[in-house]
Amino acid sequence: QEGFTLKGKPVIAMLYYGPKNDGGWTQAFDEARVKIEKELGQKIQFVENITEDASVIKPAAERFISRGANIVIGTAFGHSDAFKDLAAKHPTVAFLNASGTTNGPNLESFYGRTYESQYLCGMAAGAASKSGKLGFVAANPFGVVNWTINAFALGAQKMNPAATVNVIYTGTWNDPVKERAAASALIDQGADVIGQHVDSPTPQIVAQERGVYGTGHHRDLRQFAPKATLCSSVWVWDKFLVTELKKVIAGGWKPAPYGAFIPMSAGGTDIAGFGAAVPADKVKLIQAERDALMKGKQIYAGPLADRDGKERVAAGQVLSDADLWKMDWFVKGVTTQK
Amino acid sequence: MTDTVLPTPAARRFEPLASRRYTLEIRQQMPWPQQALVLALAVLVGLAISGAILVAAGVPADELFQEFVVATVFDAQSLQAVLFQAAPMIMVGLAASIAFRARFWNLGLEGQMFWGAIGATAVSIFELGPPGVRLPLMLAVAAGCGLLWALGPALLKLRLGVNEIIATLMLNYVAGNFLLHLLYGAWKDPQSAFPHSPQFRAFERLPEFLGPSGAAVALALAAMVLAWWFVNASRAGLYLRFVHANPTMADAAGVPVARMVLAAVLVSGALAGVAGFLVAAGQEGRLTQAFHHGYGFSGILIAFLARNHPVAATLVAVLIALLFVAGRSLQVFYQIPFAMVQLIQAIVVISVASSDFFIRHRLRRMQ
Amino acid sequence: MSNALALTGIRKSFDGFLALNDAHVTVRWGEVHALLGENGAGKSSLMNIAAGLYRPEAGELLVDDNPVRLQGPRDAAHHGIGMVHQHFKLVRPFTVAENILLGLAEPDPPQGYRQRLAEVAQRVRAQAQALGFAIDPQARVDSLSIAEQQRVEILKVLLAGARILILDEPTAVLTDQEAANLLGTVRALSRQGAAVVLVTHKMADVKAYADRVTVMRAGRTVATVDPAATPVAELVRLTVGEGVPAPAAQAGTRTRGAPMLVARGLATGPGGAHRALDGVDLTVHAGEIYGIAGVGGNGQGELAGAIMGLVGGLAGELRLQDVDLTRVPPSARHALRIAAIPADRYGQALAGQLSVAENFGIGQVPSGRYGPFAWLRQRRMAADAREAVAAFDVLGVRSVAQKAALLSGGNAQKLVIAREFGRQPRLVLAHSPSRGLDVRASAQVHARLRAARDAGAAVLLISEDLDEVLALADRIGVMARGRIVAEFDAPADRQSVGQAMTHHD
Amino acid sequence: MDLIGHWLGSVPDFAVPYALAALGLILTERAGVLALGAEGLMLVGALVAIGAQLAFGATGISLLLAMAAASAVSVLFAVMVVWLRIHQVIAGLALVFFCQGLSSLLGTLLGWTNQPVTAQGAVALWPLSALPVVGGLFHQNPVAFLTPFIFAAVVLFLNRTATGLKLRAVGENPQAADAAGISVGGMRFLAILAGAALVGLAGATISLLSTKLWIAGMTGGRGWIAVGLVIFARWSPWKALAGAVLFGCIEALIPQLAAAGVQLPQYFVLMTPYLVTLGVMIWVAVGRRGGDTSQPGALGEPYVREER
Ligand SMILES: Nc1ncnc2c1ncn2[C@@H]1O[C@H](COP(=O)(O)OP(=O)(O)OP(=O)(O)O)[C@@H](O)[C@H]1O
Ligand SMILES: Nc1ncnc2c1ncn2[C@@H]1O[C@H](COP(=O)(O)OP(=O)(O)OP(=O)(O)O)[C@@H](O)[C@H]1O
Ligand SMILES: [Mg+2]
Ligand SMILES: [Mg+2]
Repeated sequence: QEGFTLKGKPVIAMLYYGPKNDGGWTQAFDEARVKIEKELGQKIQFVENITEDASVIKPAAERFISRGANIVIGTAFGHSDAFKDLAAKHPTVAFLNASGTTNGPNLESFYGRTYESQYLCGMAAGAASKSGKLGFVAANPFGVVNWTINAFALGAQKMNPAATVNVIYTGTWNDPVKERAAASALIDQGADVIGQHVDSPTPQIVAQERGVYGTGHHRDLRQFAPKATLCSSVWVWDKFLVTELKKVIAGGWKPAPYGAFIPMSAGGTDIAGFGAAVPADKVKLIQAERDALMKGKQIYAGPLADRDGKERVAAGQVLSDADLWKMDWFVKGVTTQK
Repeated sequence: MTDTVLPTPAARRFEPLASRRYTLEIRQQMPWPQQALVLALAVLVGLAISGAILVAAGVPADELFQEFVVATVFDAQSLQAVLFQAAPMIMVGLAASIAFRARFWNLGLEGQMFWGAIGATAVSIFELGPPGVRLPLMLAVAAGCGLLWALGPALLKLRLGVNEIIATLMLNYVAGNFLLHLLYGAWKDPQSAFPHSPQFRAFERLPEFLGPSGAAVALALAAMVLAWWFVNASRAGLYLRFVHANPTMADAAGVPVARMVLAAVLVSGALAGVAGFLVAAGQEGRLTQAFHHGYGFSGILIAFLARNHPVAATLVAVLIALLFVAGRSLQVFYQIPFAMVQLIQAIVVISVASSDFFIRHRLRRMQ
Repeated sequence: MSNALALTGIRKSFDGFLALNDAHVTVRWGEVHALLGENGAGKSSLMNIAAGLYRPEAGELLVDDNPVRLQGPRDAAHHGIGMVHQHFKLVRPFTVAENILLGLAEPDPPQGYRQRLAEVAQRVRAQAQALGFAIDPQARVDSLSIAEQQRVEILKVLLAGARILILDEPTAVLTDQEAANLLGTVRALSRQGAAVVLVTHKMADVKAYADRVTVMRAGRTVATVDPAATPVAELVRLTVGEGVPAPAAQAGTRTRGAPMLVARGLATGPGGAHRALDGVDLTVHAGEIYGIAGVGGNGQGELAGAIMGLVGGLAGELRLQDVDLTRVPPSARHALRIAAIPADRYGQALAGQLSVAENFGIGQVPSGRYGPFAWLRQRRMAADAREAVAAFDVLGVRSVAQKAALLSGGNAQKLVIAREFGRQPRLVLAHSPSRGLDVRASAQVHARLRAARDAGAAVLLISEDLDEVLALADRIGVMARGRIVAEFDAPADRQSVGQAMTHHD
Repeated sequence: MDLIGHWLGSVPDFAVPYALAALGLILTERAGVLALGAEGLMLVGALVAIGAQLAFGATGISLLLAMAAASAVSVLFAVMVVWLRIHQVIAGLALVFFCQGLSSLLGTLLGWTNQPVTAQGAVALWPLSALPVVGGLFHQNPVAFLTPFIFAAVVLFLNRTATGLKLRAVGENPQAADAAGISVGGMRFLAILAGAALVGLAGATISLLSTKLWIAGMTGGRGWIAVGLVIFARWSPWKALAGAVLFGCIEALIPQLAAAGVQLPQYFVLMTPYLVTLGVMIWVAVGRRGGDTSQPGALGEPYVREER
């Protein structure tokens, strides 16, 4: 049989990047784990705080493997190199890694197309905004963050073509103090909806305090700001992982050569919850757009130019995955730092 | 002299006051085997407290020993992991020891590590030198970058008396942000567009040598020997002992105090730079943000526990790495929260630090 | 009259070293009781026990014939015991009033802080006046001279209500006049009924002021005698045992060599009202001891520092033959064969935490005697140190690997001399070389200085102890306000030198 | 103008925790104890404030409990440095490790992590809050308004009370203090506990009044900056306050400039607070503008009576 087949019964282990209750990225995985356990009818071991550091990743994975784990799931791009080494060293073990960059016969990276869900968030934000000025609190400037910003802007501009997005990078993934300052400053400058791609719910909390709106990331953030949060871009890892794990268990698993880049239709991401601030007719529009995305509508479809007017996607073309990962340009209406 | 200057003796009731029964006495010296014994006992006490906490947290008591000792020390795989972890720890431990010997609180080890890693990566990115000498060149540049990053605070302290604790601490944040600037900017991996540098080529990584971390450990041991020579065998070592014990006297006795402080700090910075090189070229194979261990503070602890002695620092570094790895393995199998592991490590450190009390003092019963 | 303070059968050890062993002293109300003894005899330790600072391992403490146990200085104060320590216990950045307030009990109806401080200041002034001196209660302690600080200590003790006063070597740092004032005051206090313990090395003080004297040796009290009825020679015999050191030979006029050390208009820092050195002119010739007398704090420390290369920014001229010393770093001093015995033994001459061998060897390390830079020949250093320890009679060295801090004062001084005199010095700088040393140790140090002179070195002796200068120097310069204000040839008249020290310009 | 107003208004959020933490450290260090544990104690304060708020919902009580908790944890440090006389730098680092572990463990076990709370919000000090430009300064959380008074109280305590005098004496010259009958250990113990309470309050203002939620390690190195501020301020409370405000101004300016669309290289901007601190230190050193408040004479030195 071609492809990868497990030798014995499946024993699954997950390496969490952060603590399981971090309220964001890792918690989304922990919630998915519970669902997967139910679906597959078996327990999944996990370990927290496996930072992006080879001297931490390898011993943890080795430990699991030495005690029988044959499916190991990582949860950080910084796990990629270590997983590549581990996969070569343990050809009988299946490796999966979220937001990873490495792949192989027994290693598959996967990530969700967060721009789809953030696009819908942008639509909600554009619909709720009175000033047309949106703010966005982001962590660090690179492809996966930049594409959420652009999609957010494109979504907003779908509802309000004049909408602009003002972005502040905090330089860290999880610093509530900096995120608060950033969100406040954006609101001070007139933003009335705050989007975010950082780990803590702080921007939503600030939005609620200041009487404006926001859209969340990672998980449904209405819990933190029921009045302010319009909707959230959320991970639905269980949908993808259950399918993929079943394939692995069934045998003959063939990891995607360039990794699984999951569209909304296959899991990955989605949006959750609509706050009251989005009028019903706008909600309908957004739902329609979501259905279109499910059917394969492309967001980064040409013609698309960046904010300096340079053409980035020609008419009739779709931005390639490789270009997506490298995205370092912004669409019209987006302001960022250098 | 005119009036009475003495107070009139008041009617005082003299009664024996209850007395504290113990007094602290300073020990001048304790022979080192005895010191080692006290330290070992302290480690045991710390582990016992930790064990109790773990048992309370649900780890079966009978498996604790198995997990902590057998599975860590007597398992080749784990031992590898310990050494893998230990090499940079040894480096920072040595770096801290040497700076502290000159009474220079180098809290900037992390910044110097960042710069070491950055320097090594620059050599790889700009493809300096032929492949054959690439790796040694990376090592040298890493040492040089760490050294230069330490030069600033050293000069500020010597020339202007700027407190080195703040200077080095603040420069850590500067170096950290500069690292991010590179990783999210010019040095972003063009292949994956993720914030780490392009992967080093095979000849730019530490080769396998008696296992994956052999080369790093060999380097660390070489650094230990060098440090030992510097602080114990060379004239510089004697000078440093005088600088540490009494800088004024050292100056009067003809010891080049300022030069010795400068030399010690620069060596410290260079060693930290090499630690950064070990992380980049030994562990990660590229420049990443993987400096999550709080290496700086580990370095300080190691130096303290080792009394700034290079050989002892090496042993302590290995011990701490062992504690790290053992803690990880508990986490893996009993789903112990990571915070618990952190707490346990703190408890062991506190208990070892407290043992110092018994090395330096004696409690004596008084009459 | 009842006994004020009695210590009986006191034992005390430090880390296995028995400092006091069965010590007995009884002090009566109304007397000045002197405590004599060699360095390390245990005088300070015994008195620290009386002051509640140290705790005895055995023995009893009686106040007014009642046994007491002291938990700390507060208890001691409660029983009317106050001690002026050998090393002052003052908070230097605080004012006089603040320092005194620290030791006072809270007033019974509580008072405002400012009010208390004002009251203390008032009492300080009154008490000082009663004792015959003036002190500014608002002055910061670190701006006061040593003598003034001493007075603050005494005021502190008195204002805290002490009736049993313990003074540990109070005159070691005072000039004759200051010492006489202080001791006069103390005796007057005793005449008013106080009990005074006076710890001292000076036989003359004992003879002049003490009513009784207890002698200590090696942790034991060996005798209590009436000083008036006991000749000095007998007191000396009691303190140091048999083998009394020969009395110092009086210095005479002798032929001196060429000028060795020359200072012309030597001054510190930029001009101004208070320059530590303000135009020092002096010449020290080979083969002579030039003694500098003067009240402490008149620039002696800076002069020594200038010669050792520790003071920067000097104006004027300072030469050793034809070498300009103002430009010579301390590290070159050894090559010029300048030997220095600084006043602050553990601050500038020794590293207490390092071994005897290292403290000895450091002198010759830069010259390469102990191997090249890359390799220190520690065994050779230890061997040399052992030899020097024997040659210079440094006692109490169990091994040259032991910490220098464990040496007694006199022996630490001998170690410094052993290192500094190792290479036939051309110039010897000795600053208060026998401060705090007992008779035997000072005699040995003085003999070394004379020997150096006789071997042709120029010796600059700076001392606040006029007796020492008079006994050793071939010529005497009196230093005041940063310059040499008078010069005398030996033998000089004590009276006129003393005059020059206090009355100048 | 608008930018300046918003900027000034957001300064206290940054400056107050630094100021309070630095003040707590000064209180401890004036007694001669080198306190490096601020980062850990702030975490404890931050956690307990949130926990107490979840339990009782009264901001004042939560702040007090946070202070008490930080004091309670600092007993460990006090025992280490006062009784066991462990090297104070090491004891401080150990305390930070311990608090990091403890706070994130309790946060997890008690379920306080990522739990939003409602607490006393910002209060406007009318009519000052209505002033143009500087109005924002008077629309702050209550602790921000209290901070100058806390500073004044501590300064008064140190300089105008007998206990303050004793505390400083212990820090300057423990031998002298002991001979004067002051319990050196006792005084240091109290100074550690009192200082820790202020540091805990600093942590609590971050979690309870600013972010309104707890996550592990949320103080993000701010305790270390407070440690730096103390040295920077040469142990003078008012200078520490000035330093905290300076730091707060820079940190607050960064997002305001970004939001205003000023194009700056962002990671270099993030370096500025640290570079400015260093710059001011150098400036002070070059001009010897240190003034006379300076390092306590016995800072970092353990005291034992019979040692010499
Ligand atoms: N703490 C100690 N432990 C062991 N031995 C000691 C200790 N202190 C002193 N000694 C020994 O006791 C002997 C006598 O020392 P002594 O200390 O006389 O000092 P001292 O004259 O009081 O010093 P100083 O004049 O500087 O006060 C020395 O040989 C020394 O080695
Ligand atoms: N705190 C201490 N720790 C260790 N050893 C001590 C201590 N205090 C005194 N000693 C030792 O005890 C012995 C007696 O010392 P003490 O200071 O009482 O002598 P002393 O008679 O006052 O001498 P001096 O004339 O030099 O002042 C010395 O050997 C000294 O080294
Ligand atoms: Mg003595
Ligand atoms: Mg004495």
